[in-house]
Amino acid sequence: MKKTALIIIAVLGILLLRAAEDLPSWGDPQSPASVHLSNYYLEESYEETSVPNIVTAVLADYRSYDTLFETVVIFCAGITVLLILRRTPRRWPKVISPRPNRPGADIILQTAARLLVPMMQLFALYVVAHGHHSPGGGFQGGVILGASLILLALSYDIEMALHRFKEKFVLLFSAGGVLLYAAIGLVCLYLGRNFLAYGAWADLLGISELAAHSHGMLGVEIGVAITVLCIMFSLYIDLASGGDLDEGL
Amino acid sequence: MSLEQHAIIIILAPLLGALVISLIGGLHRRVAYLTLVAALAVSFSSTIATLSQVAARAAEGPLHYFLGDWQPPYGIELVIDPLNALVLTMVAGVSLLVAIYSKETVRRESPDRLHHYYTLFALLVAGLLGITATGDIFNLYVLTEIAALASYALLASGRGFAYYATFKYIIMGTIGACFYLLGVGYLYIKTGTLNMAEMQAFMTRPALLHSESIRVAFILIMVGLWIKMAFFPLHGWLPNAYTRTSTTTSCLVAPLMTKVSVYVMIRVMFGVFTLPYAYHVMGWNTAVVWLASLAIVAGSIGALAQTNLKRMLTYIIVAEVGYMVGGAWLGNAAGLTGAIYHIISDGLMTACLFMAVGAITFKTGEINLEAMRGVFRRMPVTAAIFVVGGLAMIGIPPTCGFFSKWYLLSGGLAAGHYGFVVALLFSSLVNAVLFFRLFEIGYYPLFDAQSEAGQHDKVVVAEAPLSMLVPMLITAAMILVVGLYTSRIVSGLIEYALPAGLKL
Amino acid sequence: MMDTAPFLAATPALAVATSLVAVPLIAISGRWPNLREGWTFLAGAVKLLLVLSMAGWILAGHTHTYDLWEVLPGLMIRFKVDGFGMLFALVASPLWLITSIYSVGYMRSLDEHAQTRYFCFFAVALSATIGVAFSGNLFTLYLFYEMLSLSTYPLVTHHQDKEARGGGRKYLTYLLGTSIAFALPAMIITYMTAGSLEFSAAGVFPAGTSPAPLTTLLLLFLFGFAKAGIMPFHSWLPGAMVAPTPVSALLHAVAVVKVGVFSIVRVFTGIFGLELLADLHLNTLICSIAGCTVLVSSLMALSQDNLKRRLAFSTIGQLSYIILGVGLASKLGAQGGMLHIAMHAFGKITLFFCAGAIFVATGKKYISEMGGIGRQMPITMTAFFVGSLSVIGLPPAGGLISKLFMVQGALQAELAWVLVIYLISSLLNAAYFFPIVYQAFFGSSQEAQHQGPRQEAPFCAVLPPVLTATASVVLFFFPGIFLDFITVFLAS
Amino acid sequence: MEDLFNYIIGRYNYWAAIILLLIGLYGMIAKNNLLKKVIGMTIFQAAIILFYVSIGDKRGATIPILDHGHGTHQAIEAAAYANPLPHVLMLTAIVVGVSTLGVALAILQKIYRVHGTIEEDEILETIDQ
Repeated sequence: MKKTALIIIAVLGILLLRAAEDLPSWGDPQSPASVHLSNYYLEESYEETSVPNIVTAVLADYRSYDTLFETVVIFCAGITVLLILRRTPRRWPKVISPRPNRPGADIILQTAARLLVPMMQLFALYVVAHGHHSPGGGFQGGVILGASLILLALSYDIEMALHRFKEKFVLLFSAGGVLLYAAIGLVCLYLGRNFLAYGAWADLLGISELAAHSHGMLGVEIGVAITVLCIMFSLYIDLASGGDLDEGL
Repeated sequence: MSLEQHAIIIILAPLLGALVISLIGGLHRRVAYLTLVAALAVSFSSTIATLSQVAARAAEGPLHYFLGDWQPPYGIELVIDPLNALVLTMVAGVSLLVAIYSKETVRRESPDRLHHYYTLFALLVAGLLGITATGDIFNLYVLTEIAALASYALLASGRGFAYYATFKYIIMGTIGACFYLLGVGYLYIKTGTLNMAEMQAFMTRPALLHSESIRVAFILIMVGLWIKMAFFPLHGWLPNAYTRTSTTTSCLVAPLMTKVSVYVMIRVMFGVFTLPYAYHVMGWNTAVVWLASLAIVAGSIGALAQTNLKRMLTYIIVAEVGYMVGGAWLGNAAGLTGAIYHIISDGLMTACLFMAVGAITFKTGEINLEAMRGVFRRMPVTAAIFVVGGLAMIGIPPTCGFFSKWYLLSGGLAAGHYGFVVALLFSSLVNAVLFFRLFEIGYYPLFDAQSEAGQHDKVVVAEAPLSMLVPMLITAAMILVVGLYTSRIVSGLIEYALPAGLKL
Repeated sequence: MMDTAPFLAATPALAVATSLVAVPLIAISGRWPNLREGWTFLAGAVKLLLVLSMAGWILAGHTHTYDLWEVLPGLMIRFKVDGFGMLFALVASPLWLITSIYSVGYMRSLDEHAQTRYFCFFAVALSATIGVAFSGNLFTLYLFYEMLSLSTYPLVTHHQDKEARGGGRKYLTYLLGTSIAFALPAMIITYMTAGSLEFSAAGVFPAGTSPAPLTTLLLLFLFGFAKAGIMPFHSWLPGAMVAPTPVSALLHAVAVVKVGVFSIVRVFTGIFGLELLADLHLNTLICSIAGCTVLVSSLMALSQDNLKRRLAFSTIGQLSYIILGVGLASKLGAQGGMLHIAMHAFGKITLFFCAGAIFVATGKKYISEMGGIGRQMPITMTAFFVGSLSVIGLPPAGGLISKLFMVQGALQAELAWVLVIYLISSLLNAAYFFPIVYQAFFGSSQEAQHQGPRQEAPFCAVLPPVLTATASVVLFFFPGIFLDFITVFLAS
Repeated sequence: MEDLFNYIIGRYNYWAAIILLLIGLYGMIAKNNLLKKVIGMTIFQAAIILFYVSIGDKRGATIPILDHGHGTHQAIEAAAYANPLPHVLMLTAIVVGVSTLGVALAILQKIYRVHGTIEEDEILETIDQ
């Protein structure tokens, strides 16, 4: 196996090295990748979407369809892990006890986490909501939100975190986030435009088309954030406990 | 809904179906089942609508659907031409049938978490349909990953040894997908676009035509896809992964995944690269066709050695992938027509056989060749369906399997590639041996040591439930119908799907 | 020039479909054997009438074409009725009726299992046979050819025991294997080089096609249609004798093997064209291959003790006679070869019927046990005698006529050495048939315990051989019944 | 000599990506421990992400977020901003990578439960039995 692997990577390495000769050098402003689509986005996107963060504009508007499926990928992973690991009904009933003094419980850690979690969540909301003006967006915000819950689960235990955010809701919201995204697109479809053409929202909301694009993106980002939050949390609790949802790591 | 929206409905229906199932499917298993069937039925009817639309205007070029109303190349578009309209219809149709079929099997195989299973089922179909419909080379990657992730979960639902097989598949699948992604990266650097049509337009520039990095991109993408479609010698993961898993999953995954990968290969060869590029600049034709011939022979021999019915079928898939790749690389119209036609016909045949084997396993609880014992008496309808599928695999007219062989053989002969011709004939003969061995086991109930002549009259007919029989019957009927309508399919659709420069 | 035909345009398709329609009817009436066989007879009669309704039109020198369906662009499922097809259909459809009578007698006397399945597949096989007879192009012919291979498999393996399994395996391996490995590529190559698979007297190949690929193609076709039993692809035929006797009788004296020969003759006359064969001296090649088969199979027949196996080897030889005759590529030879399809069919089916009748009545399969049997079953053995006369080619049975034509054909084609083959093989034929007849009537049977009273098989099993034996004699005096169709066909 | 040096320095993003990629691929193929294969997989994916992101860079350009009030008044200088597209694409690839990693780990846990090991050769032994 090792020999085969060496041969394969040798062949691949030679191929890639040879190909690299042909590629534009690093940071070349004239490389085809940096002039064709890129310039269009840089020059026109603000005119067309009124969103200054061009990455967000491309992500959530020009290539919104991609991003929808990106969210679906996350959702899919969450369900996959659930399907593989979770076993219902539990084979043996769990003795539910608060276990405040379980070994490893650390009062400093828990207090710090208590303080940190709301700050994280607040910041995450900012990242989501301000994503089209500054670096940020649904994925980033969602991950921070998820991390706040994971922090809770790490410093206390999974049961405590689940007590705050029930698994039922985790599943509900993860599908709900994608659904929110898809629904925003579907309304456009319903209003006679193409799927995900946010301009259609203009009449509905009584705003200009440009603003509709911006609002559409915001809505979409919120949907993404919800899904990412839920799935990050779900992935953690399932993987950390092997699907048993007990104390975890 | 206006006519143009059908293109997106095809993909949205299973996607929304998946979301709805995961939201309310937990209430009752019937809700999950019915939602899935309804979603796929909507999707399928949309594919039919698109197919007829495309067929009506085949000469005028493909249908375009701009997502978010953004003009390509700035936005993503769906492009539906005769080629993928056909594949879409096949994928949506087969998955609908498998969904109907799955009622009893899923209930038995994954009783808990049933709605999660169905969610992933729908997502897999959405992914496959999306792959087929898209006109954007990066969007294709995203959808490939959805299909892949969903298929990992579905394949792992076989429990036990299925996990290891699935793990191998994850590793191989990720390598394949990453190669594809890397190839796309090279293409993007050199062209600056992600839209397939525009990329193809750029590809005629002499600077790109002989660029080393474009060549590497082509190699990477092809190898990536070959891993995904289990093309010899990169097929090692497939038999285990498809055998160990549950009946429903193998019925869904086996007919569709490899076929869609083959479609993507054809699409990339002629929709992103150009015909002269794929055939002449690369100059790989002979080598790839030889490899395909080897794939056919290896798959056939592998199938002969199996005692597990499902594993035998998976080796046949390996051989069939050789058919399609070989056909696509022969470099003439007949070969490519055969490859495209075989995507459709092999999808149907594989679905038919896997479903029939699934039904037999469902009733007997066995998966070895012995499960076939006396099946003609016990399950006459299932057995008849199995015979139709088997005859199609052998290539008996007028099943669709015959006509794909007809075109592939014509292509091989026209290209003067006799190795491929011999491999095709060899695999037909091997299939004949394989299937008639099974028919024979099913046909002779008397060889049991204990059972004597005359006792076979007492065998109780125990057919599979109706929810399994009906989709199987439809699939078997479609094998014949597609065979009989070959002329319309070829002259009405596939002919327009061939790249300019290749004409029948 | 063409008047409208005095029958429906779709008549050939209907004739093919008749017995297919009967299949579900037979299947659902499985519980009432009389009703079930009623369907069989009804379908047989309707089919015969449909075939006959076209006979006059064909004899008047017309042909009739009917396109059923376009399968591949430019390639139809096409039915075409001409003299040769008509000849074959006229042989097959009445013999189906007679065989059906015989089947009833045979199957019921032996109380065989799964009779419904048997009659169903019998009907499918007949459809396929008529389909081959009326095929308008090679593609349609191939379609029905494969259909016949598959539908006869359950018939051959009817007994579902170990022997049947072996025979069935061999049967399919040879028939399906050769048709996929040889005939299919040959057909595709033909389509690619000639652009057409339609039968036409002049052949489809454009003038100037180089002879080497043509020779290869010819060989591929010759061995691809292995139903014709050309050596070395003959051994399925004795193997298939495990089938119930009516199956052997109809399918292995008429339907299956004749379909093989018919297909090859169609390829000779319709795809290559006799002139091309003669011009390229391919007739020598064909004659040597077929001639070898004739001689070797006759020798092998001599050593068989199982009556049905002996008949099977005899069939192999006689089939090659036909190919030899047509392969001479002379007009008289072709006439003789085609006529021999009919003559041999009536003669050989008589012999099979008799073998089955003996088995039904006495349970004997081996020739060595049959001493003195003629005294027990005089009617059966008389029919047997007539049948063997026809196969050997002695008056007053039809076989002589076709042999005479073939001998003349050999002279016409200036291939005198073929005469020797005919001569030797006729002697061999006599050598393996006459001892049976002699033993049967005059043999001092060592198994005298069977010297009981007359012990004929049931009426249903005796009537058919008598009918076919009579037909053989009638054909000797009126060969025109079939010869006219051949004349019409060769004249076109 | 200087050319060669420029050539090597000018493309070092590619070299880094290629080396990482080969390391990852080697791990995926050659390692016996399944967890190491997974680690190889993440390195492999990271290499591709690096490769893409490096394409987006332009000399002298800043992040592709327009200053407020700037964009509306005067024409946007495309050269002043980095290419946004690779970032968008890689956001997707990162998500895909995370998802695949999660699924792989879940499967790995199951493998450990079924076979009692995550060493490939030992797993194969248990399957053979």
